[in-house]
Amino acid sequence: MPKKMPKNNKKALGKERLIWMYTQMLRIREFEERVKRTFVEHPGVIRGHTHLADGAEASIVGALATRNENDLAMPSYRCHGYPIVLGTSVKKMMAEIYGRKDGLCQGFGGSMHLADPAHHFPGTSGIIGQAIAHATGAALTAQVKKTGQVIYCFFGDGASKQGAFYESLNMAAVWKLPIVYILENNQYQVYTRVELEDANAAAGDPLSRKAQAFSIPGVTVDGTDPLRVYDAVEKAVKRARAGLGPSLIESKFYRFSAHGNAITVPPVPTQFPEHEAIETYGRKAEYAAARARDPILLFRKKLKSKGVLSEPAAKQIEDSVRAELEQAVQFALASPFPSPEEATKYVYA
Amino acid sequence: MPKKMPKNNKKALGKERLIWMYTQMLRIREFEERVKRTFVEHPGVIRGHTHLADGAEASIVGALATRNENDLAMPSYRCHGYPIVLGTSVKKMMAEIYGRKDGLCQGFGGSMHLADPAHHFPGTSGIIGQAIAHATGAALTAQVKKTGQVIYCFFGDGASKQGAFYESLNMAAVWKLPIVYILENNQYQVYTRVELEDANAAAGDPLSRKAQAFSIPGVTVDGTDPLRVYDAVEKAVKRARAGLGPSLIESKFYRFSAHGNAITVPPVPTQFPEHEAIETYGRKAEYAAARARDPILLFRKKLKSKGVLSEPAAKQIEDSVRAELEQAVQFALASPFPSPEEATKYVYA
Amino acid sequence: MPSEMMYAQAMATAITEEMTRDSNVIFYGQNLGMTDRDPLVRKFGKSRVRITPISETAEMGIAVGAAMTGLRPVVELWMSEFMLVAMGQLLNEAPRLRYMSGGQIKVPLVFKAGYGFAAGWAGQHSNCIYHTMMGIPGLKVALPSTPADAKGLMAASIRDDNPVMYLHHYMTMLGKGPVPDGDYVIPFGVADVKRPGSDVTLVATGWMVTKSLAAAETLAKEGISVEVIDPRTIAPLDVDTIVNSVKKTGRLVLVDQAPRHASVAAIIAGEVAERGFHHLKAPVKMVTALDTSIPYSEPLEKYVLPSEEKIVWAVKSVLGK
Amino acid sequence: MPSEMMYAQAMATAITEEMTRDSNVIFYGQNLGMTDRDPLVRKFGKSRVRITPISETAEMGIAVGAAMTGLRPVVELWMSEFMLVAMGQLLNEAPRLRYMSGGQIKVPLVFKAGYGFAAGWAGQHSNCIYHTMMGIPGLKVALPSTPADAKGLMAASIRDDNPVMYLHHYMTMLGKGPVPDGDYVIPFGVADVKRPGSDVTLVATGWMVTKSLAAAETLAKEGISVEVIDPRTIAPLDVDTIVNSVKKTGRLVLVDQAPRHASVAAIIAGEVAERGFHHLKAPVKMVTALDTSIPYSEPLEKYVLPSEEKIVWAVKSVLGK
Ligand SMILES: Cc1ncc(C[n+]2csc(CCOP(=O)(O)OP(=O)(O)O)c2C)c(N)n1
Ligand SMILES: Cc1ncc(C[n+]2csc(CCOP(=O)(O)OP(=O)(O)O)c2C)c(N)n1
Ligand SMILES: [Mg+2]
Ligand SMILES: [Mg+2]
Repeated sequence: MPKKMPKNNKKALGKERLIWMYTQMLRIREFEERVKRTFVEHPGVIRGHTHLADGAEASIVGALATRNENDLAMPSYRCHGYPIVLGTSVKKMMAEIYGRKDGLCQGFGGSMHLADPAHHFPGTSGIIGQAIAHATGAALTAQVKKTGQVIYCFFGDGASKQGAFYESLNMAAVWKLPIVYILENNQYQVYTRVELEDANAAAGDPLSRKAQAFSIPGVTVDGTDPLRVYDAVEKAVKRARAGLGPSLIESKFYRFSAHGNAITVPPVPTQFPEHEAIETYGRKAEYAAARARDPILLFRKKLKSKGVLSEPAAKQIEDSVRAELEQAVQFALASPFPSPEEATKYVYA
Repeated sequence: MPKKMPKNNKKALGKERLIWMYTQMLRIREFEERVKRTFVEHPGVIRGHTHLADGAEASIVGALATRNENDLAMPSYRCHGYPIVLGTSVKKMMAEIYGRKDGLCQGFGGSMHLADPAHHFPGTSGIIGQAIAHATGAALTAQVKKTGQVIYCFFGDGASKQGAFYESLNMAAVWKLPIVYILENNQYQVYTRVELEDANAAAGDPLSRKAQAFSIPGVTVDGTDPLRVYDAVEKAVKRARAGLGPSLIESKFYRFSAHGNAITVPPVPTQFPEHEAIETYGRKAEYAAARARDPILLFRKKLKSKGVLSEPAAKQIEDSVRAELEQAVQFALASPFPSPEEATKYVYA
Repeated sequence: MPSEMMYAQAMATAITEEMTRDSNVIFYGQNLGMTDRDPLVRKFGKSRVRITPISETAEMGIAVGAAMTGLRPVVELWMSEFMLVAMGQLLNEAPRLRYMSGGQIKVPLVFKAGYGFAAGWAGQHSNCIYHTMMGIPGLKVALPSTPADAKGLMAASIRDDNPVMYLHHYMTMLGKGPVPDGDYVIPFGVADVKRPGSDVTLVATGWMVTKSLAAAETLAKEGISVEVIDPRTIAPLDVDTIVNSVKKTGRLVLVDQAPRHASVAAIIAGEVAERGFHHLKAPVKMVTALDTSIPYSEPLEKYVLPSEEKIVWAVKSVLGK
Repeated sequence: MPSEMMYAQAMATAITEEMTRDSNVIFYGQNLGMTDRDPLVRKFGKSRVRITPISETAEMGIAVGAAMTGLRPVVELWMSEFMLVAMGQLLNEAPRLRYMSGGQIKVPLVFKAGYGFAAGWAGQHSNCIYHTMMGIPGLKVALPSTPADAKGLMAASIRDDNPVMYLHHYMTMLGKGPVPDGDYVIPFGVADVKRPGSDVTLVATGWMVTKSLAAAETLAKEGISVEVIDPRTIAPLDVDTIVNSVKKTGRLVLVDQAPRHASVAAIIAGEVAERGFHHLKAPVKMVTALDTSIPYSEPLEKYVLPSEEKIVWAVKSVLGK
């Protein structure tokens, strides 16, 4: 199973890279399935609030497939997908979400705060919009130090209504920072449908229109197709790397799980509720239609029809991904808890 | 001298209203001249930070000439111009700026925080962008209580880079609130030229393009001509009153004085420095060109050429305005200071 | 006639009752009133119950402007840390506008938010930030610990003509208790003796009241009588009741979920050092969170927060035991 | 060799020296470095010295991100209240990210802002909001009162690997004093005895140090010996030096420009009530601002703030005079 991203030699995406992309999408999906199953199989093992990336696979992988080795990814609290693609150990990720000593952050961060700077993933914030500014700051570092890096900044449709979004994009545009802003429009922020809270959406316009406020390119792309995302992001990355400044890409897809696990007070264990489309709005057809356009199914079909992926290869990839994540769960379950006194570490550098 | 705004009976602006507008522009200018002279004639009488509206007269008066009796004006700390037009006592205003007991706010607020709710001027904030949200809230009151009011929200080019601007306009657009946002682009925020800090300006685009982020109308208008401002604002007010929501109007003009009085530590008395165009950038020609397009001169010329204003009438208005403001200064100087123990009043309602 | 209800329900009841009583009260926030089926939307309509974007600065600033002009907004802000992105509206707009106007306007609004969610929410969602709201003249701050207080303080907050920060504790949301029916308003600035006692005065707020009462129960079995006082509002803060209790007991333990220098505990200790010094027979003792952010993993999180055991130990220590 | 210089100049000197020493240090903010003629721009170029829009959330958040990835930003924020619109970056981002990452990253940055401008700036520009920054594990806070401290603490702030809030006092900007040349770094958490004394311990920060020293001088003429301590940094706070002084004097006066419950005074009083109780011969006494916003008019403003007279009175009162 290819973990490290193969190089692209030709202009078009080669077979190896396509298989790699497909594999990463599967790994994200399987990771999130295992996180979700943990709530049922091991109640109480995951605490706090956990947000899943199922549905976002094509968007995440399509975007990150364009990157150079040193480029950074900086998303929000819904952060499981990206480090998987960047090469972070899924064992350590799962152990972190389980609050264990062997976790990526030794149990200090949890699901919302994965960080793996060694793999180009500096860390995340759980407060809406704030990390958009952090990513912009990382782009400032790249510019000042002339590292040649581009920063991939991911955030939600909801987050694009936070002042931090607007202030950051304006500054990035004025300073021509090397950053690509990827607005993941999954059409919901928790219970709220985007047209209830976004003026562009309420008017029937795409959210990428916000780019006009900064006189930068803004495009909307089908986020269920990794190749379309790839194309749009690649263009933006080139622009950024050439010193021409930021772009805004609205990637539209659908989140398959509920926003996060239900919020309860201990000892009542948390569980994942139904998706808000159904639970709050009773829109069963909408949800079914979105599931029918599962980016993994669509991409598998495309790769098969293009002759890139054979049935046995697909089966082999699936099996290895499943085994990898089974190992991750076992590793995490077996890992000890940090000892309490360690809590006072890491307050100051 | 007409203080109360005469009604407009015909579709076009009538003579009375035009004279009224001209008079208000003069009153604003004279008020600010007297404030500024106070720094020289009575050093130390005005404390803290004072911001003048000279240069903005056409924009302020053109906008407010469109209002209905109960509509509210809600600007920023650069707030002297508006209440003059709304009918606030210039005596009390001057006394407030001098920190006196007879001041509009009994000496509690000062230049940055004039408030006269009885004259549709609820109060201002000195923190950039925050009052844009307050004005939006006033529009919410108008909508919920169905008062028919429209809120006139004024703020600077600099303020349009504060998250509060963006968040407020989005909410006003989604809720279709009865508010008109007037972005007073005087091309400077303190020492900073707008193209150094605004992405639209840096790209050579108008700032009204920000309206695209909210799918609302956005126009740019010559803010040195009260009649153009009137037309643009009137259209936006009609839209707001019809329940169609907010508009963004960029009114372009030039501030004639420095941002505010120089900042010093007591006992060094404060003074007004040169305009930043000259002091910081050495752009003497720019400044001279702007002064040559003084909105008061331009409007006087227009009214005269239209036969609306005769030379004697102009002279008579000027004299009465001058006398009015002389009285205001004398009133303010003669007013006692509040007694110290009053300081603990008004903390809680 | 008191009914038995949950803390969360008690707050909701007060909001519904106040909205019924006064049509100027409106209620909005993120993720509420999404559909026409929502009970509050059904009762009060979409004009008075509104859903907002994730725009705390606008949400809070709009409340300020609405309050300046005649409404009485109640804003649901969910977790108090979310307000940090818009703290100017809470600390530097709402409480200052009336004063700066020389008393010409008032700003009656309620910002409602939860705090202290010590259930694995990690570094940015579990904090106690109430210290930031103290010493802000013009601002009132309520911190109810029981369902009855939750109702009575919510009613008081909505009826108050000043900006009020209403902070409810996430860990007490499902706790049940008797709640008076109908009009029930608890005045600001009046502490409540949650358990009378004679040996040691113990002051706590929110969830720490629950923990302190448990500790008091344990100590009672060892013959130690602890008076547990809940200030209920920290601005204004009822120092008199605390000093009077110390006059009786001579000993003071302060329990607080925040780190030491972000605690109400330290403020109260300071007040008593000035106003109750002569009554004190022993140094005051503070039981606060350790000086760390809140970690995710359960053993780490438990370690940094005050516990029943730490409280018991502190009470004994001020008694020299 | 110390040179005589102004407080404002001392800060600027430290920034220039640190930028010369370490090319990772960058400096930006509103209304600075407008043109190529600007001295800092000339020295360090437009990449390292930048002008920003009025976007505190982005300004501060960009600093956090830049610090996470290898720069050491110094951000000029002008007046500390302006930061309230972006307080989450200061209180809930910068100091938490390292901890949440389990120590994998560091966030070395300096937020610089002035405060306490008691010169007619009225309700929203003259406040002391440092209490909001205390008890935030991971965050350090410096409050220099003299030109020498201004330089030494700025150098320390820039070299520190943690987020630092550097608060300078507007009223002391033009004050002159001796400032050591070259490398001069004052460690965090070390209080400075600004004037030794034996009868009463007096603790103050910022401008209040100036006022307290004047009061001490007046009192000396009446034979009262006051020890004036300036903590210099309030996070970490050097409680030991204060308690040791109280051990000697037995009496404690705390002077603070903030309202009582927003003061460092109350926090220190609380600490001493716990750790210095047995040394105290009299109740502590706090001299703070009154519980009002800051009014514009001079007589009103004077009335609400601590003054030399109030300090003298407080010192005498703890001596029973
Ligand atoms: C400032 C702030 N306000 C509110 C929240 C609570 N919150 C957490 S996630 C979320 C929804 C975000 O929606 P979106 O940006 O669309 O991202 P998605 O979850 O859909 O990926 C909200 C409101 C928060 N974390 N921070
Ligand atoms: C949040 C905040 N940041 C900074 C300031 C300092 N400040 C006061 S006025 C001003 C410039 C505003 O410029 P603009 O909005 O263009 O209005 P103008 O003064 O030109 O009318 C600045 C930066 C402030 N008051 N509030
Ligand atoms: Mg979303
Ligand atoms: Mg301007």
